[in-house]
Amino acid sequence: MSEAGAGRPLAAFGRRILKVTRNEQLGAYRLLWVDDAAGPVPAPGQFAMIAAAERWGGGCDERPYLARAFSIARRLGNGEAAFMLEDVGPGTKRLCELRRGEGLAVLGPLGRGFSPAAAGQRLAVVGGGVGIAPLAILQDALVAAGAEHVTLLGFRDRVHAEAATLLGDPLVATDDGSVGHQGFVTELLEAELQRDPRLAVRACGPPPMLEAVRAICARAGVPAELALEAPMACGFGSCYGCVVPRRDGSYLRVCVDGPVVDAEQLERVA
Amino acid sequence: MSEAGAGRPLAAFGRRILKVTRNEQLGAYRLLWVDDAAGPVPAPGQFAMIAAAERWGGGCDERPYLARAFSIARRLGNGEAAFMLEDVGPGTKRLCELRRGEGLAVLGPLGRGFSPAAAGQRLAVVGGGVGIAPLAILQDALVAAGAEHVTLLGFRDRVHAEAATLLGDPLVATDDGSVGHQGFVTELLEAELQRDPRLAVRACGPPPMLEAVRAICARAGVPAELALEAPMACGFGSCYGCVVPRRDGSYLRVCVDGPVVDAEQLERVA
Amino acid sequence: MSVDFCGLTLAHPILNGSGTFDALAAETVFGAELHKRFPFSAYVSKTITLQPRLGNPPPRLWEAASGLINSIGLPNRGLVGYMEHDLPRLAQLPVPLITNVMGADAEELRELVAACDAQQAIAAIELNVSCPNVKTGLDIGSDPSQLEAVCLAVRAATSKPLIVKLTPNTADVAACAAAAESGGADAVSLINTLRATALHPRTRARWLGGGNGGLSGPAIRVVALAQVAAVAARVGIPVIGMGGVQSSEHARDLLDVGASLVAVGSESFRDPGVAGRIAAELTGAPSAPLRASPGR
Amino acid sequence: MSVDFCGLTLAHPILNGSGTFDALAAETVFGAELHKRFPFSAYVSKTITLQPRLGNPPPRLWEAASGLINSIGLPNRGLVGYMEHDLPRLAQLPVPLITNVMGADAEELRELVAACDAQQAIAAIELNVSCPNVKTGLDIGSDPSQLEAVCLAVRAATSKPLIVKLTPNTADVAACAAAAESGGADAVSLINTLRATALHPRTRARWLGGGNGGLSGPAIRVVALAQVAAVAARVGIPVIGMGGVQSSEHARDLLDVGASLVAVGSESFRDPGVAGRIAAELTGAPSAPLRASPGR
Ligand SMILES: Cc1cc2nc3c(=O)[nH]c(=O)nc-3n(C[C@H](O)[C@H](O)[C@H](O)COP(=O)(O)OP(=O)(O)OC[C@H]3O[C@@H](n4cnc5c(N)ncnc54)[C@H](O)[C@@H]3O)c2cc1C
Ligand SMILES: Cc1cc2nc3c(=O)[nH]c(=O)nc-3n(C[C@H](O)[C@H](O)[C@H](O)COP(=O)(O)OP(=O)(O)OC[C@H]3O[C@@H](n4cnc5c(N)ncnc54)[C@H](O)[C@@H]3O)c2cc1C
Ligand SMILES: Cc1cc2nc3c(=O)[nH]c(=O)nc-3n(C[C@H](O)[C@H](O)[C@H](O)COP(=O)(O)O)c2cc1C
Ligand SMILES: Cc1cc2nc3c(=O)[nH]c(=O)nc-3n(C[C@H](O)[C@H](O)[C@H](O)COP(=O)(O)O)c2cc1C
Ligand code: FES
Ligand code: FES
Repeated sequence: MSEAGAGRPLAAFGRRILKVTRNEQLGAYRLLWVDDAAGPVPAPGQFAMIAAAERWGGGCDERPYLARAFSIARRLGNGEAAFMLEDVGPGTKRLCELRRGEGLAVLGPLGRGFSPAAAGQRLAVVGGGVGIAPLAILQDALVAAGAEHVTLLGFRDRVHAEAATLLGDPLVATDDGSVGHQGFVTELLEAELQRDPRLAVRACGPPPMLEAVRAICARAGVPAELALEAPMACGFGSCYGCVVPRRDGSYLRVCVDGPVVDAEQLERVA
Repeated sequence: MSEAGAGRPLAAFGRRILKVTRNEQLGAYRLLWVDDAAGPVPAPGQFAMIAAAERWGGGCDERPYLARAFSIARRLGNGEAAFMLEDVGPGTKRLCELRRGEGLAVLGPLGRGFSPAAAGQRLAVVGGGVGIAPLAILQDALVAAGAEHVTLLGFRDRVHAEAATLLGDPLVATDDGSVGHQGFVTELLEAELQRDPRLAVRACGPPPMLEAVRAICARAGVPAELALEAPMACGFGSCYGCVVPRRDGSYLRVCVDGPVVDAEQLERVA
Repeated sequence: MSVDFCGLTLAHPILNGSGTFDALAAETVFGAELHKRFPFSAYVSKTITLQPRLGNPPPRLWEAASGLINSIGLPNRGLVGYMEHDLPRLAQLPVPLITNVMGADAEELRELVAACDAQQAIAAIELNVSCPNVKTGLDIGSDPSQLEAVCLAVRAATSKPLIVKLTPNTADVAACAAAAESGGADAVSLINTLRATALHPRTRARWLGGGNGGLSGPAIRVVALAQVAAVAARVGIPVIGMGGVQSSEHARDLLDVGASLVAVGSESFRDPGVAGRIAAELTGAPSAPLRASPGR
Repeated sequence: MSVDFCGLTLAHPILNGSGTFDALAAETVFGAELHKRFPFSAYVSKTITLQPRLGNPPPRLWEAASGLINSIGLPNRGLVGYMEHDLPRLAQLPVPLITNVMGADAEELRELVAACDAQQAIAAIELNVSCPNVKTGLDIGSDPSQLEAVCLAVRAATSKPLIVKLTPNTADVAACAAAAESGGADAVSLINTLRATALHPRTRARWLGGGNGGLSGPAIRVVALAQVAAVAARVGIPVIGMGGVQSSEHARDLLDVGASLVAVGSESFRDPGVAGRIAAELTGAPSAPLRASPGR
């Protein structure tokens, strides 16, 4: 399985305490910035295991205990890195309250990121909700490389859709039609595939969205890379907790064999 | 054992979330103020079990878990109550960082406080270190009642001795002589007993100091009430964790039979 | 949501864990409010032994990660003291009284149970079988066949509901529960504390006066849930589940794996009002919210 | 502070707990730094079984109060896959290799042990006896006499150091350790995880794909300390202590109650650098501090 890691940016061995530089609101989300100038430069799609350096624990049900996985959403030239947070439980709650100057324990960058576009290949970057996080850094790389692409994002409503600004000026769909197309982002993808059936897809978002993307791409016969999520204890392949079944019935570990996987590997995204 | 409680102010049944109004430095200590205007008025010497309303846990060794016992150090007319904190471990560390507006979970007032001075009885109020906390509210009561008393406090050094201001202008001893008498506060007590052998003593402080006070008072034949400490899980007589041996070999529960006990009950303070 | 439990009608499914709520001390501390807002639908006494016990020398407590170790050592006035001093006052509580007893062997237990049987004020009897057997050093309750024999011996001594409080320090708690059932127990309760210890940070000797102690609190909750589920799946008699319960969700977990009643233990130390809130949440009654002024 | 352990000379007393550090995956993630700063003085493989296993269906993890429940289900390539695929790479690690094996009965274990015995790259063998007996459903390791018989059976199959990893889910872990000793074990290790479970917050069914799982992490530390102390007091062979170790103080606790070595398990999940820091603190070596830049 080390094969999967060929060429991936390596993580420092052991977690590092980074300083929070900013904690910004981004629609319904928070953007947590840390100074990681001394750390390895991540590839788009990689993630980190993070925890508050102090007071990690003592929340609801005496949690959190384990670190939490977050996509690296952006990395600036000055070494600042951003995580995009949706407050869904005790871990994200604690992370959302971190202030400038406080410490963040970070292990990473981890996992297998998106592959670069093949020469001449046009990409559709498709995301939903907080799943847009790894697509921001991916888009940064595509822009830097001058790679042709279209960005399609889906959100619940206007407040959540404010986060679309993270990726400049993408095409947006909202469930309630308050911004952009009313409906699913996968409808935008299907329209795009009509226009350009030779697209390759890079996607991240909630499982139903990813499953729809997978099914659409399979039908259209276009290659898709999906950034998966799974509950993780370690993030570096040691606990075997983050498995997802492959098409052949064996399990892949999302943290080392993913989080970005070829859609073909999966029977479906659950 | 309910006898011990005769006439003690009762606690509300269940903990209450109070708002922190101030967190002030007091020499080497912190004074944490909460708004308890709606709560029962405590007697001097009573204590409360307190915990941060949020993030109680996740510190060193994943502690604190239990609430912590603190003397009620002062109660103002507006209902503000103060706790005096010395940062010695994960519980006090967390409490020391609480800010105005944050919540403090409080169970209390608990325990048996100091008895009022008998008619015409002059009191020596003797304290050391953070043990001066219950003596502040005691002195407030003595002053309000016009009861004659002298206050003798001992500290390690100048920084700690700054806390003496909590009790107005007491006689102070410091280990290093940087403020007041160089030596032990018990030396001040002995001098005082020379002058007035019919004093009654109210004391709180570290065990070696309390034991010295006990021994001095026993020798001088003067009555002493000592405010004890013991590790506590509950503070209301339910866990039987806070016991201290009586002279007769049986155990008293510091939380309900104390924290203030007649020195005579004890063979020694350990 | 009143619950029938071995013929007793209880207002809701929340009890206290034995030894974690001293109703008599609480009267002193909380006064009349305690009776008005009594949080438990039945009150379980701490463990009573034949002879009075002072309990273990202090320190008796160690704070663990999300839990606490206690080595209290079952201080109590002994059977006679209990009957004379405590029982008349416990009988005044607004709920049925369950008396918890422990003996070193079947004969002691039989004597304790017979004495309780004779008291009208006692609604049910709980046997604490976490007492170490003098010969083996293991808890009597940890060996199914020994446990069955003990239950058979005491069963004859009472017609009151007999609850056996199982020890969790065993290989097969469900087998122990089944043994209690075939020994005639009317119900089982679990889990008691997990054997644990701590060292003095400086001297490196055992911290606790009693050497070892028992771990309780949130740390053991998921262990309790597994044991309660295993027991409830095995026996036909009602199960009282406990271990680390802090909220109505935790109580619900135990009920959903098959417990009939749930006991709150250590969490009452942190907040004696919690059991009342849990009961209210389970029964849908308006719960007393956390608030700054005492509720009267 | 080099340690002699059953004839192996180890640089310090800190190992990994079986199944909590995958050195091969870690090479992929951390690269050469892993070997340069390898934190363990010997490397314990995850449990290998005769046949390949996929492991349990997800979810496999539940976060508990100060701990985690895992129901991984021992995924592994099986004996042949291990020997062919993993062993050559594990043999390149800078420390001795301990291979952990589990079988459903003595015969399976004997076969696994014999195969390990034949490999020069394997320095010692650890038997995981937490496998449920097919007939009783209990862990083989929970019954002393059964455990002794298993040890006797496999002992003959190897002259390499044989470590028996005891199950904590038993009434008398010291008796189990003594049984392992008289069955010929060279050392015992403990504690494995405590049986535990959790419910799905919404569906109320078991959360874990495997139904039950095992609790590890800080929550079990004080239980581990009591069990390790009881075992070390009973047996003459070396003891590897583990359970909730997060710091050198925790490791020191286990050493002070009689462990010869200490394993770090779940805490490596939170920080794979922690074991190296603990080892450095114990041996007085300059420790790699927590810092913002990767150490190279
Ligand atoms: C590779 C990867 C990248 C990710 N990137 C991002 C990102 O960029 N931004 C972002 O916001 N999120 C991201 N996530 C998701 C993020 O890791 C989770 O939202 C976070 O771990 C939730 O932690 P929590 O404590 O807030 O919530 P939890 O309480 O852990 O709740 C999360 C879910 O876990 C389940 N759950 C509830 N209780 C428990 C329990 N006790 N034990 C186990 N499971 C439980 C429930 O299904 C619940 O919905 C990513 C995840 C992965 C794997
Ligand atoms: C009636 C009463 C009144 C008090 N009033 C005051 C007051 O006004 N101001 C004040 O500052 N303090 C007061 N105290 C003391 C205060 O309660 C303690 O300082 C506090 O509980 C310490 O908690 P901690 O988590 O900060 O430290 P801890 O880590 O709990 O350390 C305190 C001591 O406990 C021991 N210890 C260490 N680890 C553990 C463990 N895991 N489990 C158990 N014990 C351990 C050690 O001996 C240590 O020195 C009072 C105590 C009592 C009983
Ligand atoms: C301080 C303390 C004292 C206890 N005393 C007794 C007792 O006397 N008899 C008994 O059967 N159980 C006793 N227990 C065990 C509890 O009743 C309960 O089984 C255990 O604490 C688990 O529940 P919890 O996690 O909610 O505390 C005691 C527990 C604690 C913490
Ligand atoms: C995810 C996970 C997987 C484990 N896998 C194994 C295993 O394969 N074989 C084994 O003997 N123990 C296994 N264990 C148990 C650990 O080796 C160790 O005994 C236990 O986790 C207690 O230590 P800790 O609290 O430091 O984690 C596993 C533990 C965890 C958390
Ligand atoms: S998160 Fe531990 S193996 Fe993937
Ligand atoms: S602190 Fe619980 S009985 Fe005193």
